[in-house]
Amino acid sequence: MTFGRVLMRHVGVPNSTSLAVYKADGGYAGAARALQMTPDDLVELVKKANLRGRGGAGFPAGVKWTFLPKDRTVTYLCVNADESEPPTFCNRVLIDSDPHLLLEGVLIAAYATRTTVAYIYMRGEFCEQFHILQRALDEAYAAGYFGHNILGTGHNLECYIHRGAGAYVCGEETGLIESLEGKRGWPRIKPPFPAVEGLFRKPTVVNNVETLACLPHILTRGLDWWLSIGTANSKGPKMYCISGPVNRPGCYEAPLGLTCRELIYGADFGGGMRDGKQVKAVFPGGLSMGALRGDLFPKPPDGKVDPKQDYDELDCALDFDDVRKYDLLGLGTAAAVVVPEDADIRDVLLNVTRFYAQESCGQCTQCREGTAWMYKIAQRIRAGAGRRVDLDIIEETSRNMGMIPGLSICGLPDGAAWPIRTLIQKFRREFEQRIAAQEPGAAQSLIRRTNAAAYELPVLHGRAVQPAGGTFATPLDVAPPR
Amino acid sequence: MRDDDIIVLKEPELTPAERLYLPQILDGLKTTLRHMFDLQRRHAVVHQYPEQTREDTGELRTANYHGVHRLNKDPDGRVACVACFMCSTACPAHCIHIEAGESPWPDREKYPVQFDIDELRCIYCGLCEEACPVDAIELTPLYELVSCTREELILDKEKLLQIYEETKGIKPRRNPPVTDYGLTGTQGLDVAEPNMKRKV
Amino acid sequence: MPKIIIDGHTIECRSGIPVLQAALEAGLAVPHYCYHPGLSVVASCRLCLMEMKMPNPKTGQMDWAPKLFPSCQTPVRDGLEVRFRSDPVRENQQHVMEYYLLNHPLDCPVCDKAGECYLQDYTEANGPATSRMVEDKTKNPKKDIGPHTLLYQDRCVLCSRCVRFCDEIAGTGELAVVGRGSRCEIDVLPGQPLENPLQGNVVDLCPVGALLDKGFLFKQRVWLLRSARSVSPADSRGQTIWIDYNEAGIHRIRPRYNEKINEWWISDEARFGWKHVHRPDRLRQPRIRQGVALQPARWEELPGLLRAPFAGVAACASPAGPGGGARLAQPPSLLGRGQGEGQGIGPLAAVLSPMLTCEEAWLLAKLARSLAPQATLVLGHVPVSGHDQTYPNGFTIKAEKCPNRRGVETILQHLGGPTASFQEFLAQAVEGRFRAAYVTGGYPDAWVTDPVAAALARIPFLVVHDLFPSALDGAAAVQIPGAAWTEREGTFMNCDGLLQPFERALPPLEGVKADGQFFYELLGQPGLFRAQTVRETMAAELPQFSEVFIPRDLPKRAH
Amino acid sequence: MSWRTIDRRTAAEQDLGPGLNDAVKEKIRSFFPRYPTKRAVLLPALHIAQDALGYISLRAMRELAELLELPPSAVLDVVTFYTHFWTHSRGRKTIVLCRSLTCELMGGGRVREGLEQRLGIGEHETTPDGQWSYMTEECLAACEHAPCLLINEKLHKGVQAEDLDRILVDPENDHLDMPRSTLFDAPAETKP
Repeated sequence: MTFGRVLMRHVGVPNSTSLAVYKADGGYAGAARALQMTPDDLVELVKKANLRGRGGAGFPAGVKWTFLPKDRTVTYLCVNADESEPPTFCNRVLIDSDPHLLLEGVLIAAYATRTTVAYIYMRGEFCEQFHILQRALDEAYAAGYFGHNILGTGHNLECYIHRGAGAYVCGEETGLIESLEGKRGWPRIKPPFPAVEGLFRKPTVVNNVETLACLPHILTRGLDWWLSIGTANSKGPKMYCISGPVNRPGCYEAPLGLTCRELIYGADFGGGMRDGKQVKAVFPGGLSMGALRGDLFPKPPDGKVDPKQDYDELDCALDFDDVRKYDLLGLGTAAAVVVPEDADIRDVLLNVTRFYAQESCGQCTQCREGTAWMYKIAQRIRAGAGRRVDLDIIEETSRNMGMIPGLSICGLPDGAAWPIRTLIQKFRREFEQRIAAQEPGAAQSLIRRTNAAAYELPVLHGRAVQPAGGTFATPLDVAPPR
Repeated sequence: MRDDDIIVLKEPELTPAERLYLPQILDGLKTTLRHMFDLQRRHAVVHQYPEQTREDTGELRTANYHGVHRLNKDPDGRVACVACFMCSTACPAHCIHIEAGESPWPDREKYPVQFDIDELRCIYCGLCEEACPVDAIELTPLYELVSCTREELILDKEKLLQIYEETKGIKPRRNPPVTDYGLTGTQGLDVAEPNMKRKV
Repeated sequence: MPKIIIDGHTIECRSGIPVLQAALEAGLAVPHYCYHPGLSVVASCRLCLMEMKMPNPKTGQMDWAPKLFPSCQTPVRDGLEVRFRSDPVRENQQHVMEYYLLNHPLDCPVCDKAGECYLQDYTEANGPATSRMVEDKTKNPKKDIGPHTLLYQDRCVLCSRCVRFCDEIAGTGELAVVGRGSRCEIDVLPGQPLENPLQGNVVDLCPVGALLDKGFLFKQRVWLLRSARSVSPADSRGQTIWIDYNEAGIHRIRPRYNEKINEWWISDEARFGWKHVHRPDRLRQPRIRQGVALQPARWEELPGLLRAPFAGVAACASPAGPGGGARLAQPPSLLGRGQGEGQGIGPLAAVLSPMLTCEEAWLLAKLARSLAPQATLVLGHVPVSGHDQTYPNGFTIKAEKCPNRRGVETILQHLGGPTASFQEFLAQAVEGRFRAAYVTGGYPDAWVTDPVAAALARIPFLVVHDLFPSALDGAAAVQIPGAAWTEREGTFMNCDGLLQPFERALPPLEGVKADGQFFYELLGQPGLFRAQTVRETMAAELPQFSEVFIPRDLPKRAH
Repeated sequence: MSWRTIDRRTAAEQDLGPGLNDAVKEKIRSFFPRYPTKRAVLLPALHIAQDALGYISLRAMRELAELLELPPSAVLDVVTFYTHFWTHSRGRKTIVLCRSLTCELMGGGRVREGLEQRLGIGEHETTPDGQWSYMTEECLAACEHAPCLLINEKLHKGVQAEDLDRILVDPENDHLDMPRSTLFDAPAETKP
């Protein structure tokens, strides 16, 4: 493969965080070029490049910029460096090795959107990265790339780093804005959208780190270079992360459209599974986007293979469109975590549900109560007191939350529902096997004594749910508490 | 006097057939005649009370007889009533008077400071029993309700609890106290710590 | 006026309101928690979701959008078509209700909110009958968050109304949401309790029984209460209230929506300003002085007892000559103390308390003037404490702590003749210019200061009409028990001249006659005192009284 | 009330904890020009306060509220929302353990058990000698090195349960001051 790394070209280069090294390699040339264009031309260029946001939703950055009102006086640029999606670490790698690339992107985006104040919202867990970026910023200020009258163009830009303090939901753009304003990171209701009324009630652009890091390359290498990379609708290079029990976990840059199998087994990428294990499942876009079946799908007991269900899904191309064919929510952060064959699927479910129960912000009812309920159920299933009806309940609950059906303010519950739902759907057979194999009496201690009747009531009023079946044929003999 | 204090009642209109009163009379006569000619059952209608009680004849169904009330106790021996006023709301004869207060116990909030039932006003319909969410008020099979004064038959909380002690052998408490926590019994003590220390 | 279509019915609504408000005002029972018309919209309960017609991006036709929209966040616009009666909407309501009840304790029997609880009502209407959660519920501690308020955290549904109220209306922000996700709680910073002068409203705002009033705690079940439309006498703004009472007396006071004055809120003064009604030391019987002591008298003999001395005093003052002092019920010595008669000031005075209703003040003034055309009419003591307090959204608590100063003033102005302020009256009384006076009180707090008592003691024939015993008892020739405002009906004119009627909640205390009825009898009018009738006669002379302001009645749950 | 209720109306003097000194307040004030509102300084201010005191005490919350012209509850609100802030005192060294899916798959659970066993404390607790506290985070964004943990601000990569003995006694732990920029560095004299 002859693809040259651009976003990650400084990974492993000694002293790459310094301005000198960055400039020696043609750094800030893109910014210089951008500052000679008019902001409107710049926006037009980015629109043509079809630079889709790398944060997860894949919304074109250029289009986002055009939503800003024409008669605005103050605009804010927020850089979303709150990379909280589990197994994602490409922003960390980028800041670790090439902070000036991000800063140059900030400069270009700020110029294009006529912004004079930019805030880099960085998650609280990034400790070293914060210091690296702060040093780089100090250097860039000293070199005149930030501050007053940048490079003599008359454009001003102040850039501040704002540290978060451990909240996944602050990666949502309005949650980030609220957090920046010094409030709890509860996402705002939309409309108004941030482009109209965002930070401090002024027009605001929120862009991801990786999105901004692409900007200098579009400017220096040109539109044609950019459009030559990737698939039809997904242009440009992308940083893929792979973690879990593979031989070479890490962050790799590739054109959009890399398949999941390549990412795991490719010699340039994951390098295959450790100890020759097989893949049970992959979460290819961060947890939130859902799970893919691995090589090892649960075999039906009678040995008959159902072509609709029993196939592995590793050929899913990781771009903005193909993932949907595999029932994933989207590309997400393109950070894959591999679940090996010897992992218990109930552990995976428990971990995923716990994450969302922990990180739900508590604003919308469905998400606040639903995620906590799913976690409670997952705990019970893990403890060996699961029922088959629990799988139905979890699946139904996961359908009743999220922004897509209009039931929540932000997209976090969608992200919570998808992995849980795909896990239950794609690995239902394994769950059922686990449930069938568990101790029959285990449930007694874990089921609320006062609500024994609910154990036998799988039907929500007005809605048919699959018959309970369950693990236990007879009702529990529940003794009253003494 | 407010206008909505006045309740206008209207006498029901009788149809011409009802005005005859004959069907009703015949209906009543039917019962009389049936008893007159049903020789086999005649002895069962009359008891020689008080020489012969219904306990003696074995006809008293203790499980659902509507006799004097009692107030049940929870497993800790405290009054099970949570002073929710459901019984007095349901009571068609308005014979239950409750005054609620803060309970002196750490695991419960509300309890009846005063609980009076006017047994003379009561019509023994059992709606109070139906209404009670914690099964604290129950009707016992006691039916010999006598006293020298009317005041004595306004039973207070102590008296009603005493009746429970007397009758729990004849009629056990119907449902164990397993409603949601906080209402009865010793549940609810394992309250979580306040949020300040519990951030996990 | 935009027209929107809800479930196929065209509804005309006020512009600028959300669809939810329009639906509620049209009488639709749309469930909701977080929405309140007086607070900002957060759209977080997700219970009021609806379906909406949107242009289909593919065909361009108007079509039902595939997702739901929060109706509290969608403003009405002409031609908008929405529906609440559809399967997705109902399903969502069912699911949300199930979520709400997952961790909500089923302790309705001991919950004071039961009976007016949104959660109960919505569950009954929309919710599933059983919970499918078989794990233990999350239990949260109860918190004592202020002098008047308790927080039952595990009943909380996190609608954040109380938090928004403290931020936006009271502006003090004592309450906050703490924690995250399902571990969210409402709390105050320890040591900074909820004690702003509007805090009682959070209890009304709470749609469930999470925030409770300590004064009402465990006292009554709400379905045993009746409500009377009333006006608070706590300050001169005339906040409209509901008095919740039953045969045992008043139990609480709630705000009554009033678009012109207090909107959805009332001050704590108004909320807790009823305790004096049930004070045990209320006067319960008219008494007249016989010898040194006041002796019980019958109501029936009072009109005769009073009219005669007043008429006598009036006659004394007239140039025509000596009055019928001999006909007085009182020992002449008692009367004889009064000496001087001022120029232009009648020796008879009627002190009209600003606690009286307009009708009562009118009757009393008429009575005084009918007995003595030169009778001095005095506006009674106007209690003032502190300064007016205005809150961020414009809610004002007035410093003037009486309901009807302006009403009495209007009547006095209209009637003309000798009038005086209370201070002037006191000064003249000290000079001994009055030989008889009818003094009305009715204040919730003690109002007779030493100077007042000393001045009034100079009046030979003093009639005191008040709620409580006071320092005037020693000087009074006749003491008449008054009825509290809850036991009367009438109108108050607030500080801005708005005339608001209120109804009677309780019968007067045993042995007490309502003030208006007593004045009626004093005037020799037959029949029962009805405020409306009196007001109509007043309106013939005073056009200000021809119209009263009655706030809009909103459907249940439309606030 | 004899049933169990937590009294929030008062806070005992000894529960208020330490307050902020003038240097810390001055540091916080230096952030005011960065943002158009004072409220926006809250998050940096909390970082500074936590650097100075080790945790956010009730007194610090009150003082921050006064400094930023906020209602005191607003500070409590923010402090409790973010997992980074401690509302009770903690040990000199804080271990932040990652429990994301990758770390758990790679043996994070055993690390956690080992840690709890060695230190004898649960999450958000402190060892009796005041040296160690530990908490878990959902993801430390170092998944390629899973399982990983932070000691103060130093990241330890690829930690297995067996490595804990070595890591915990590492003398370097005691002077784990990162080369801080001037941003969140609390003034030196206030360091505990």
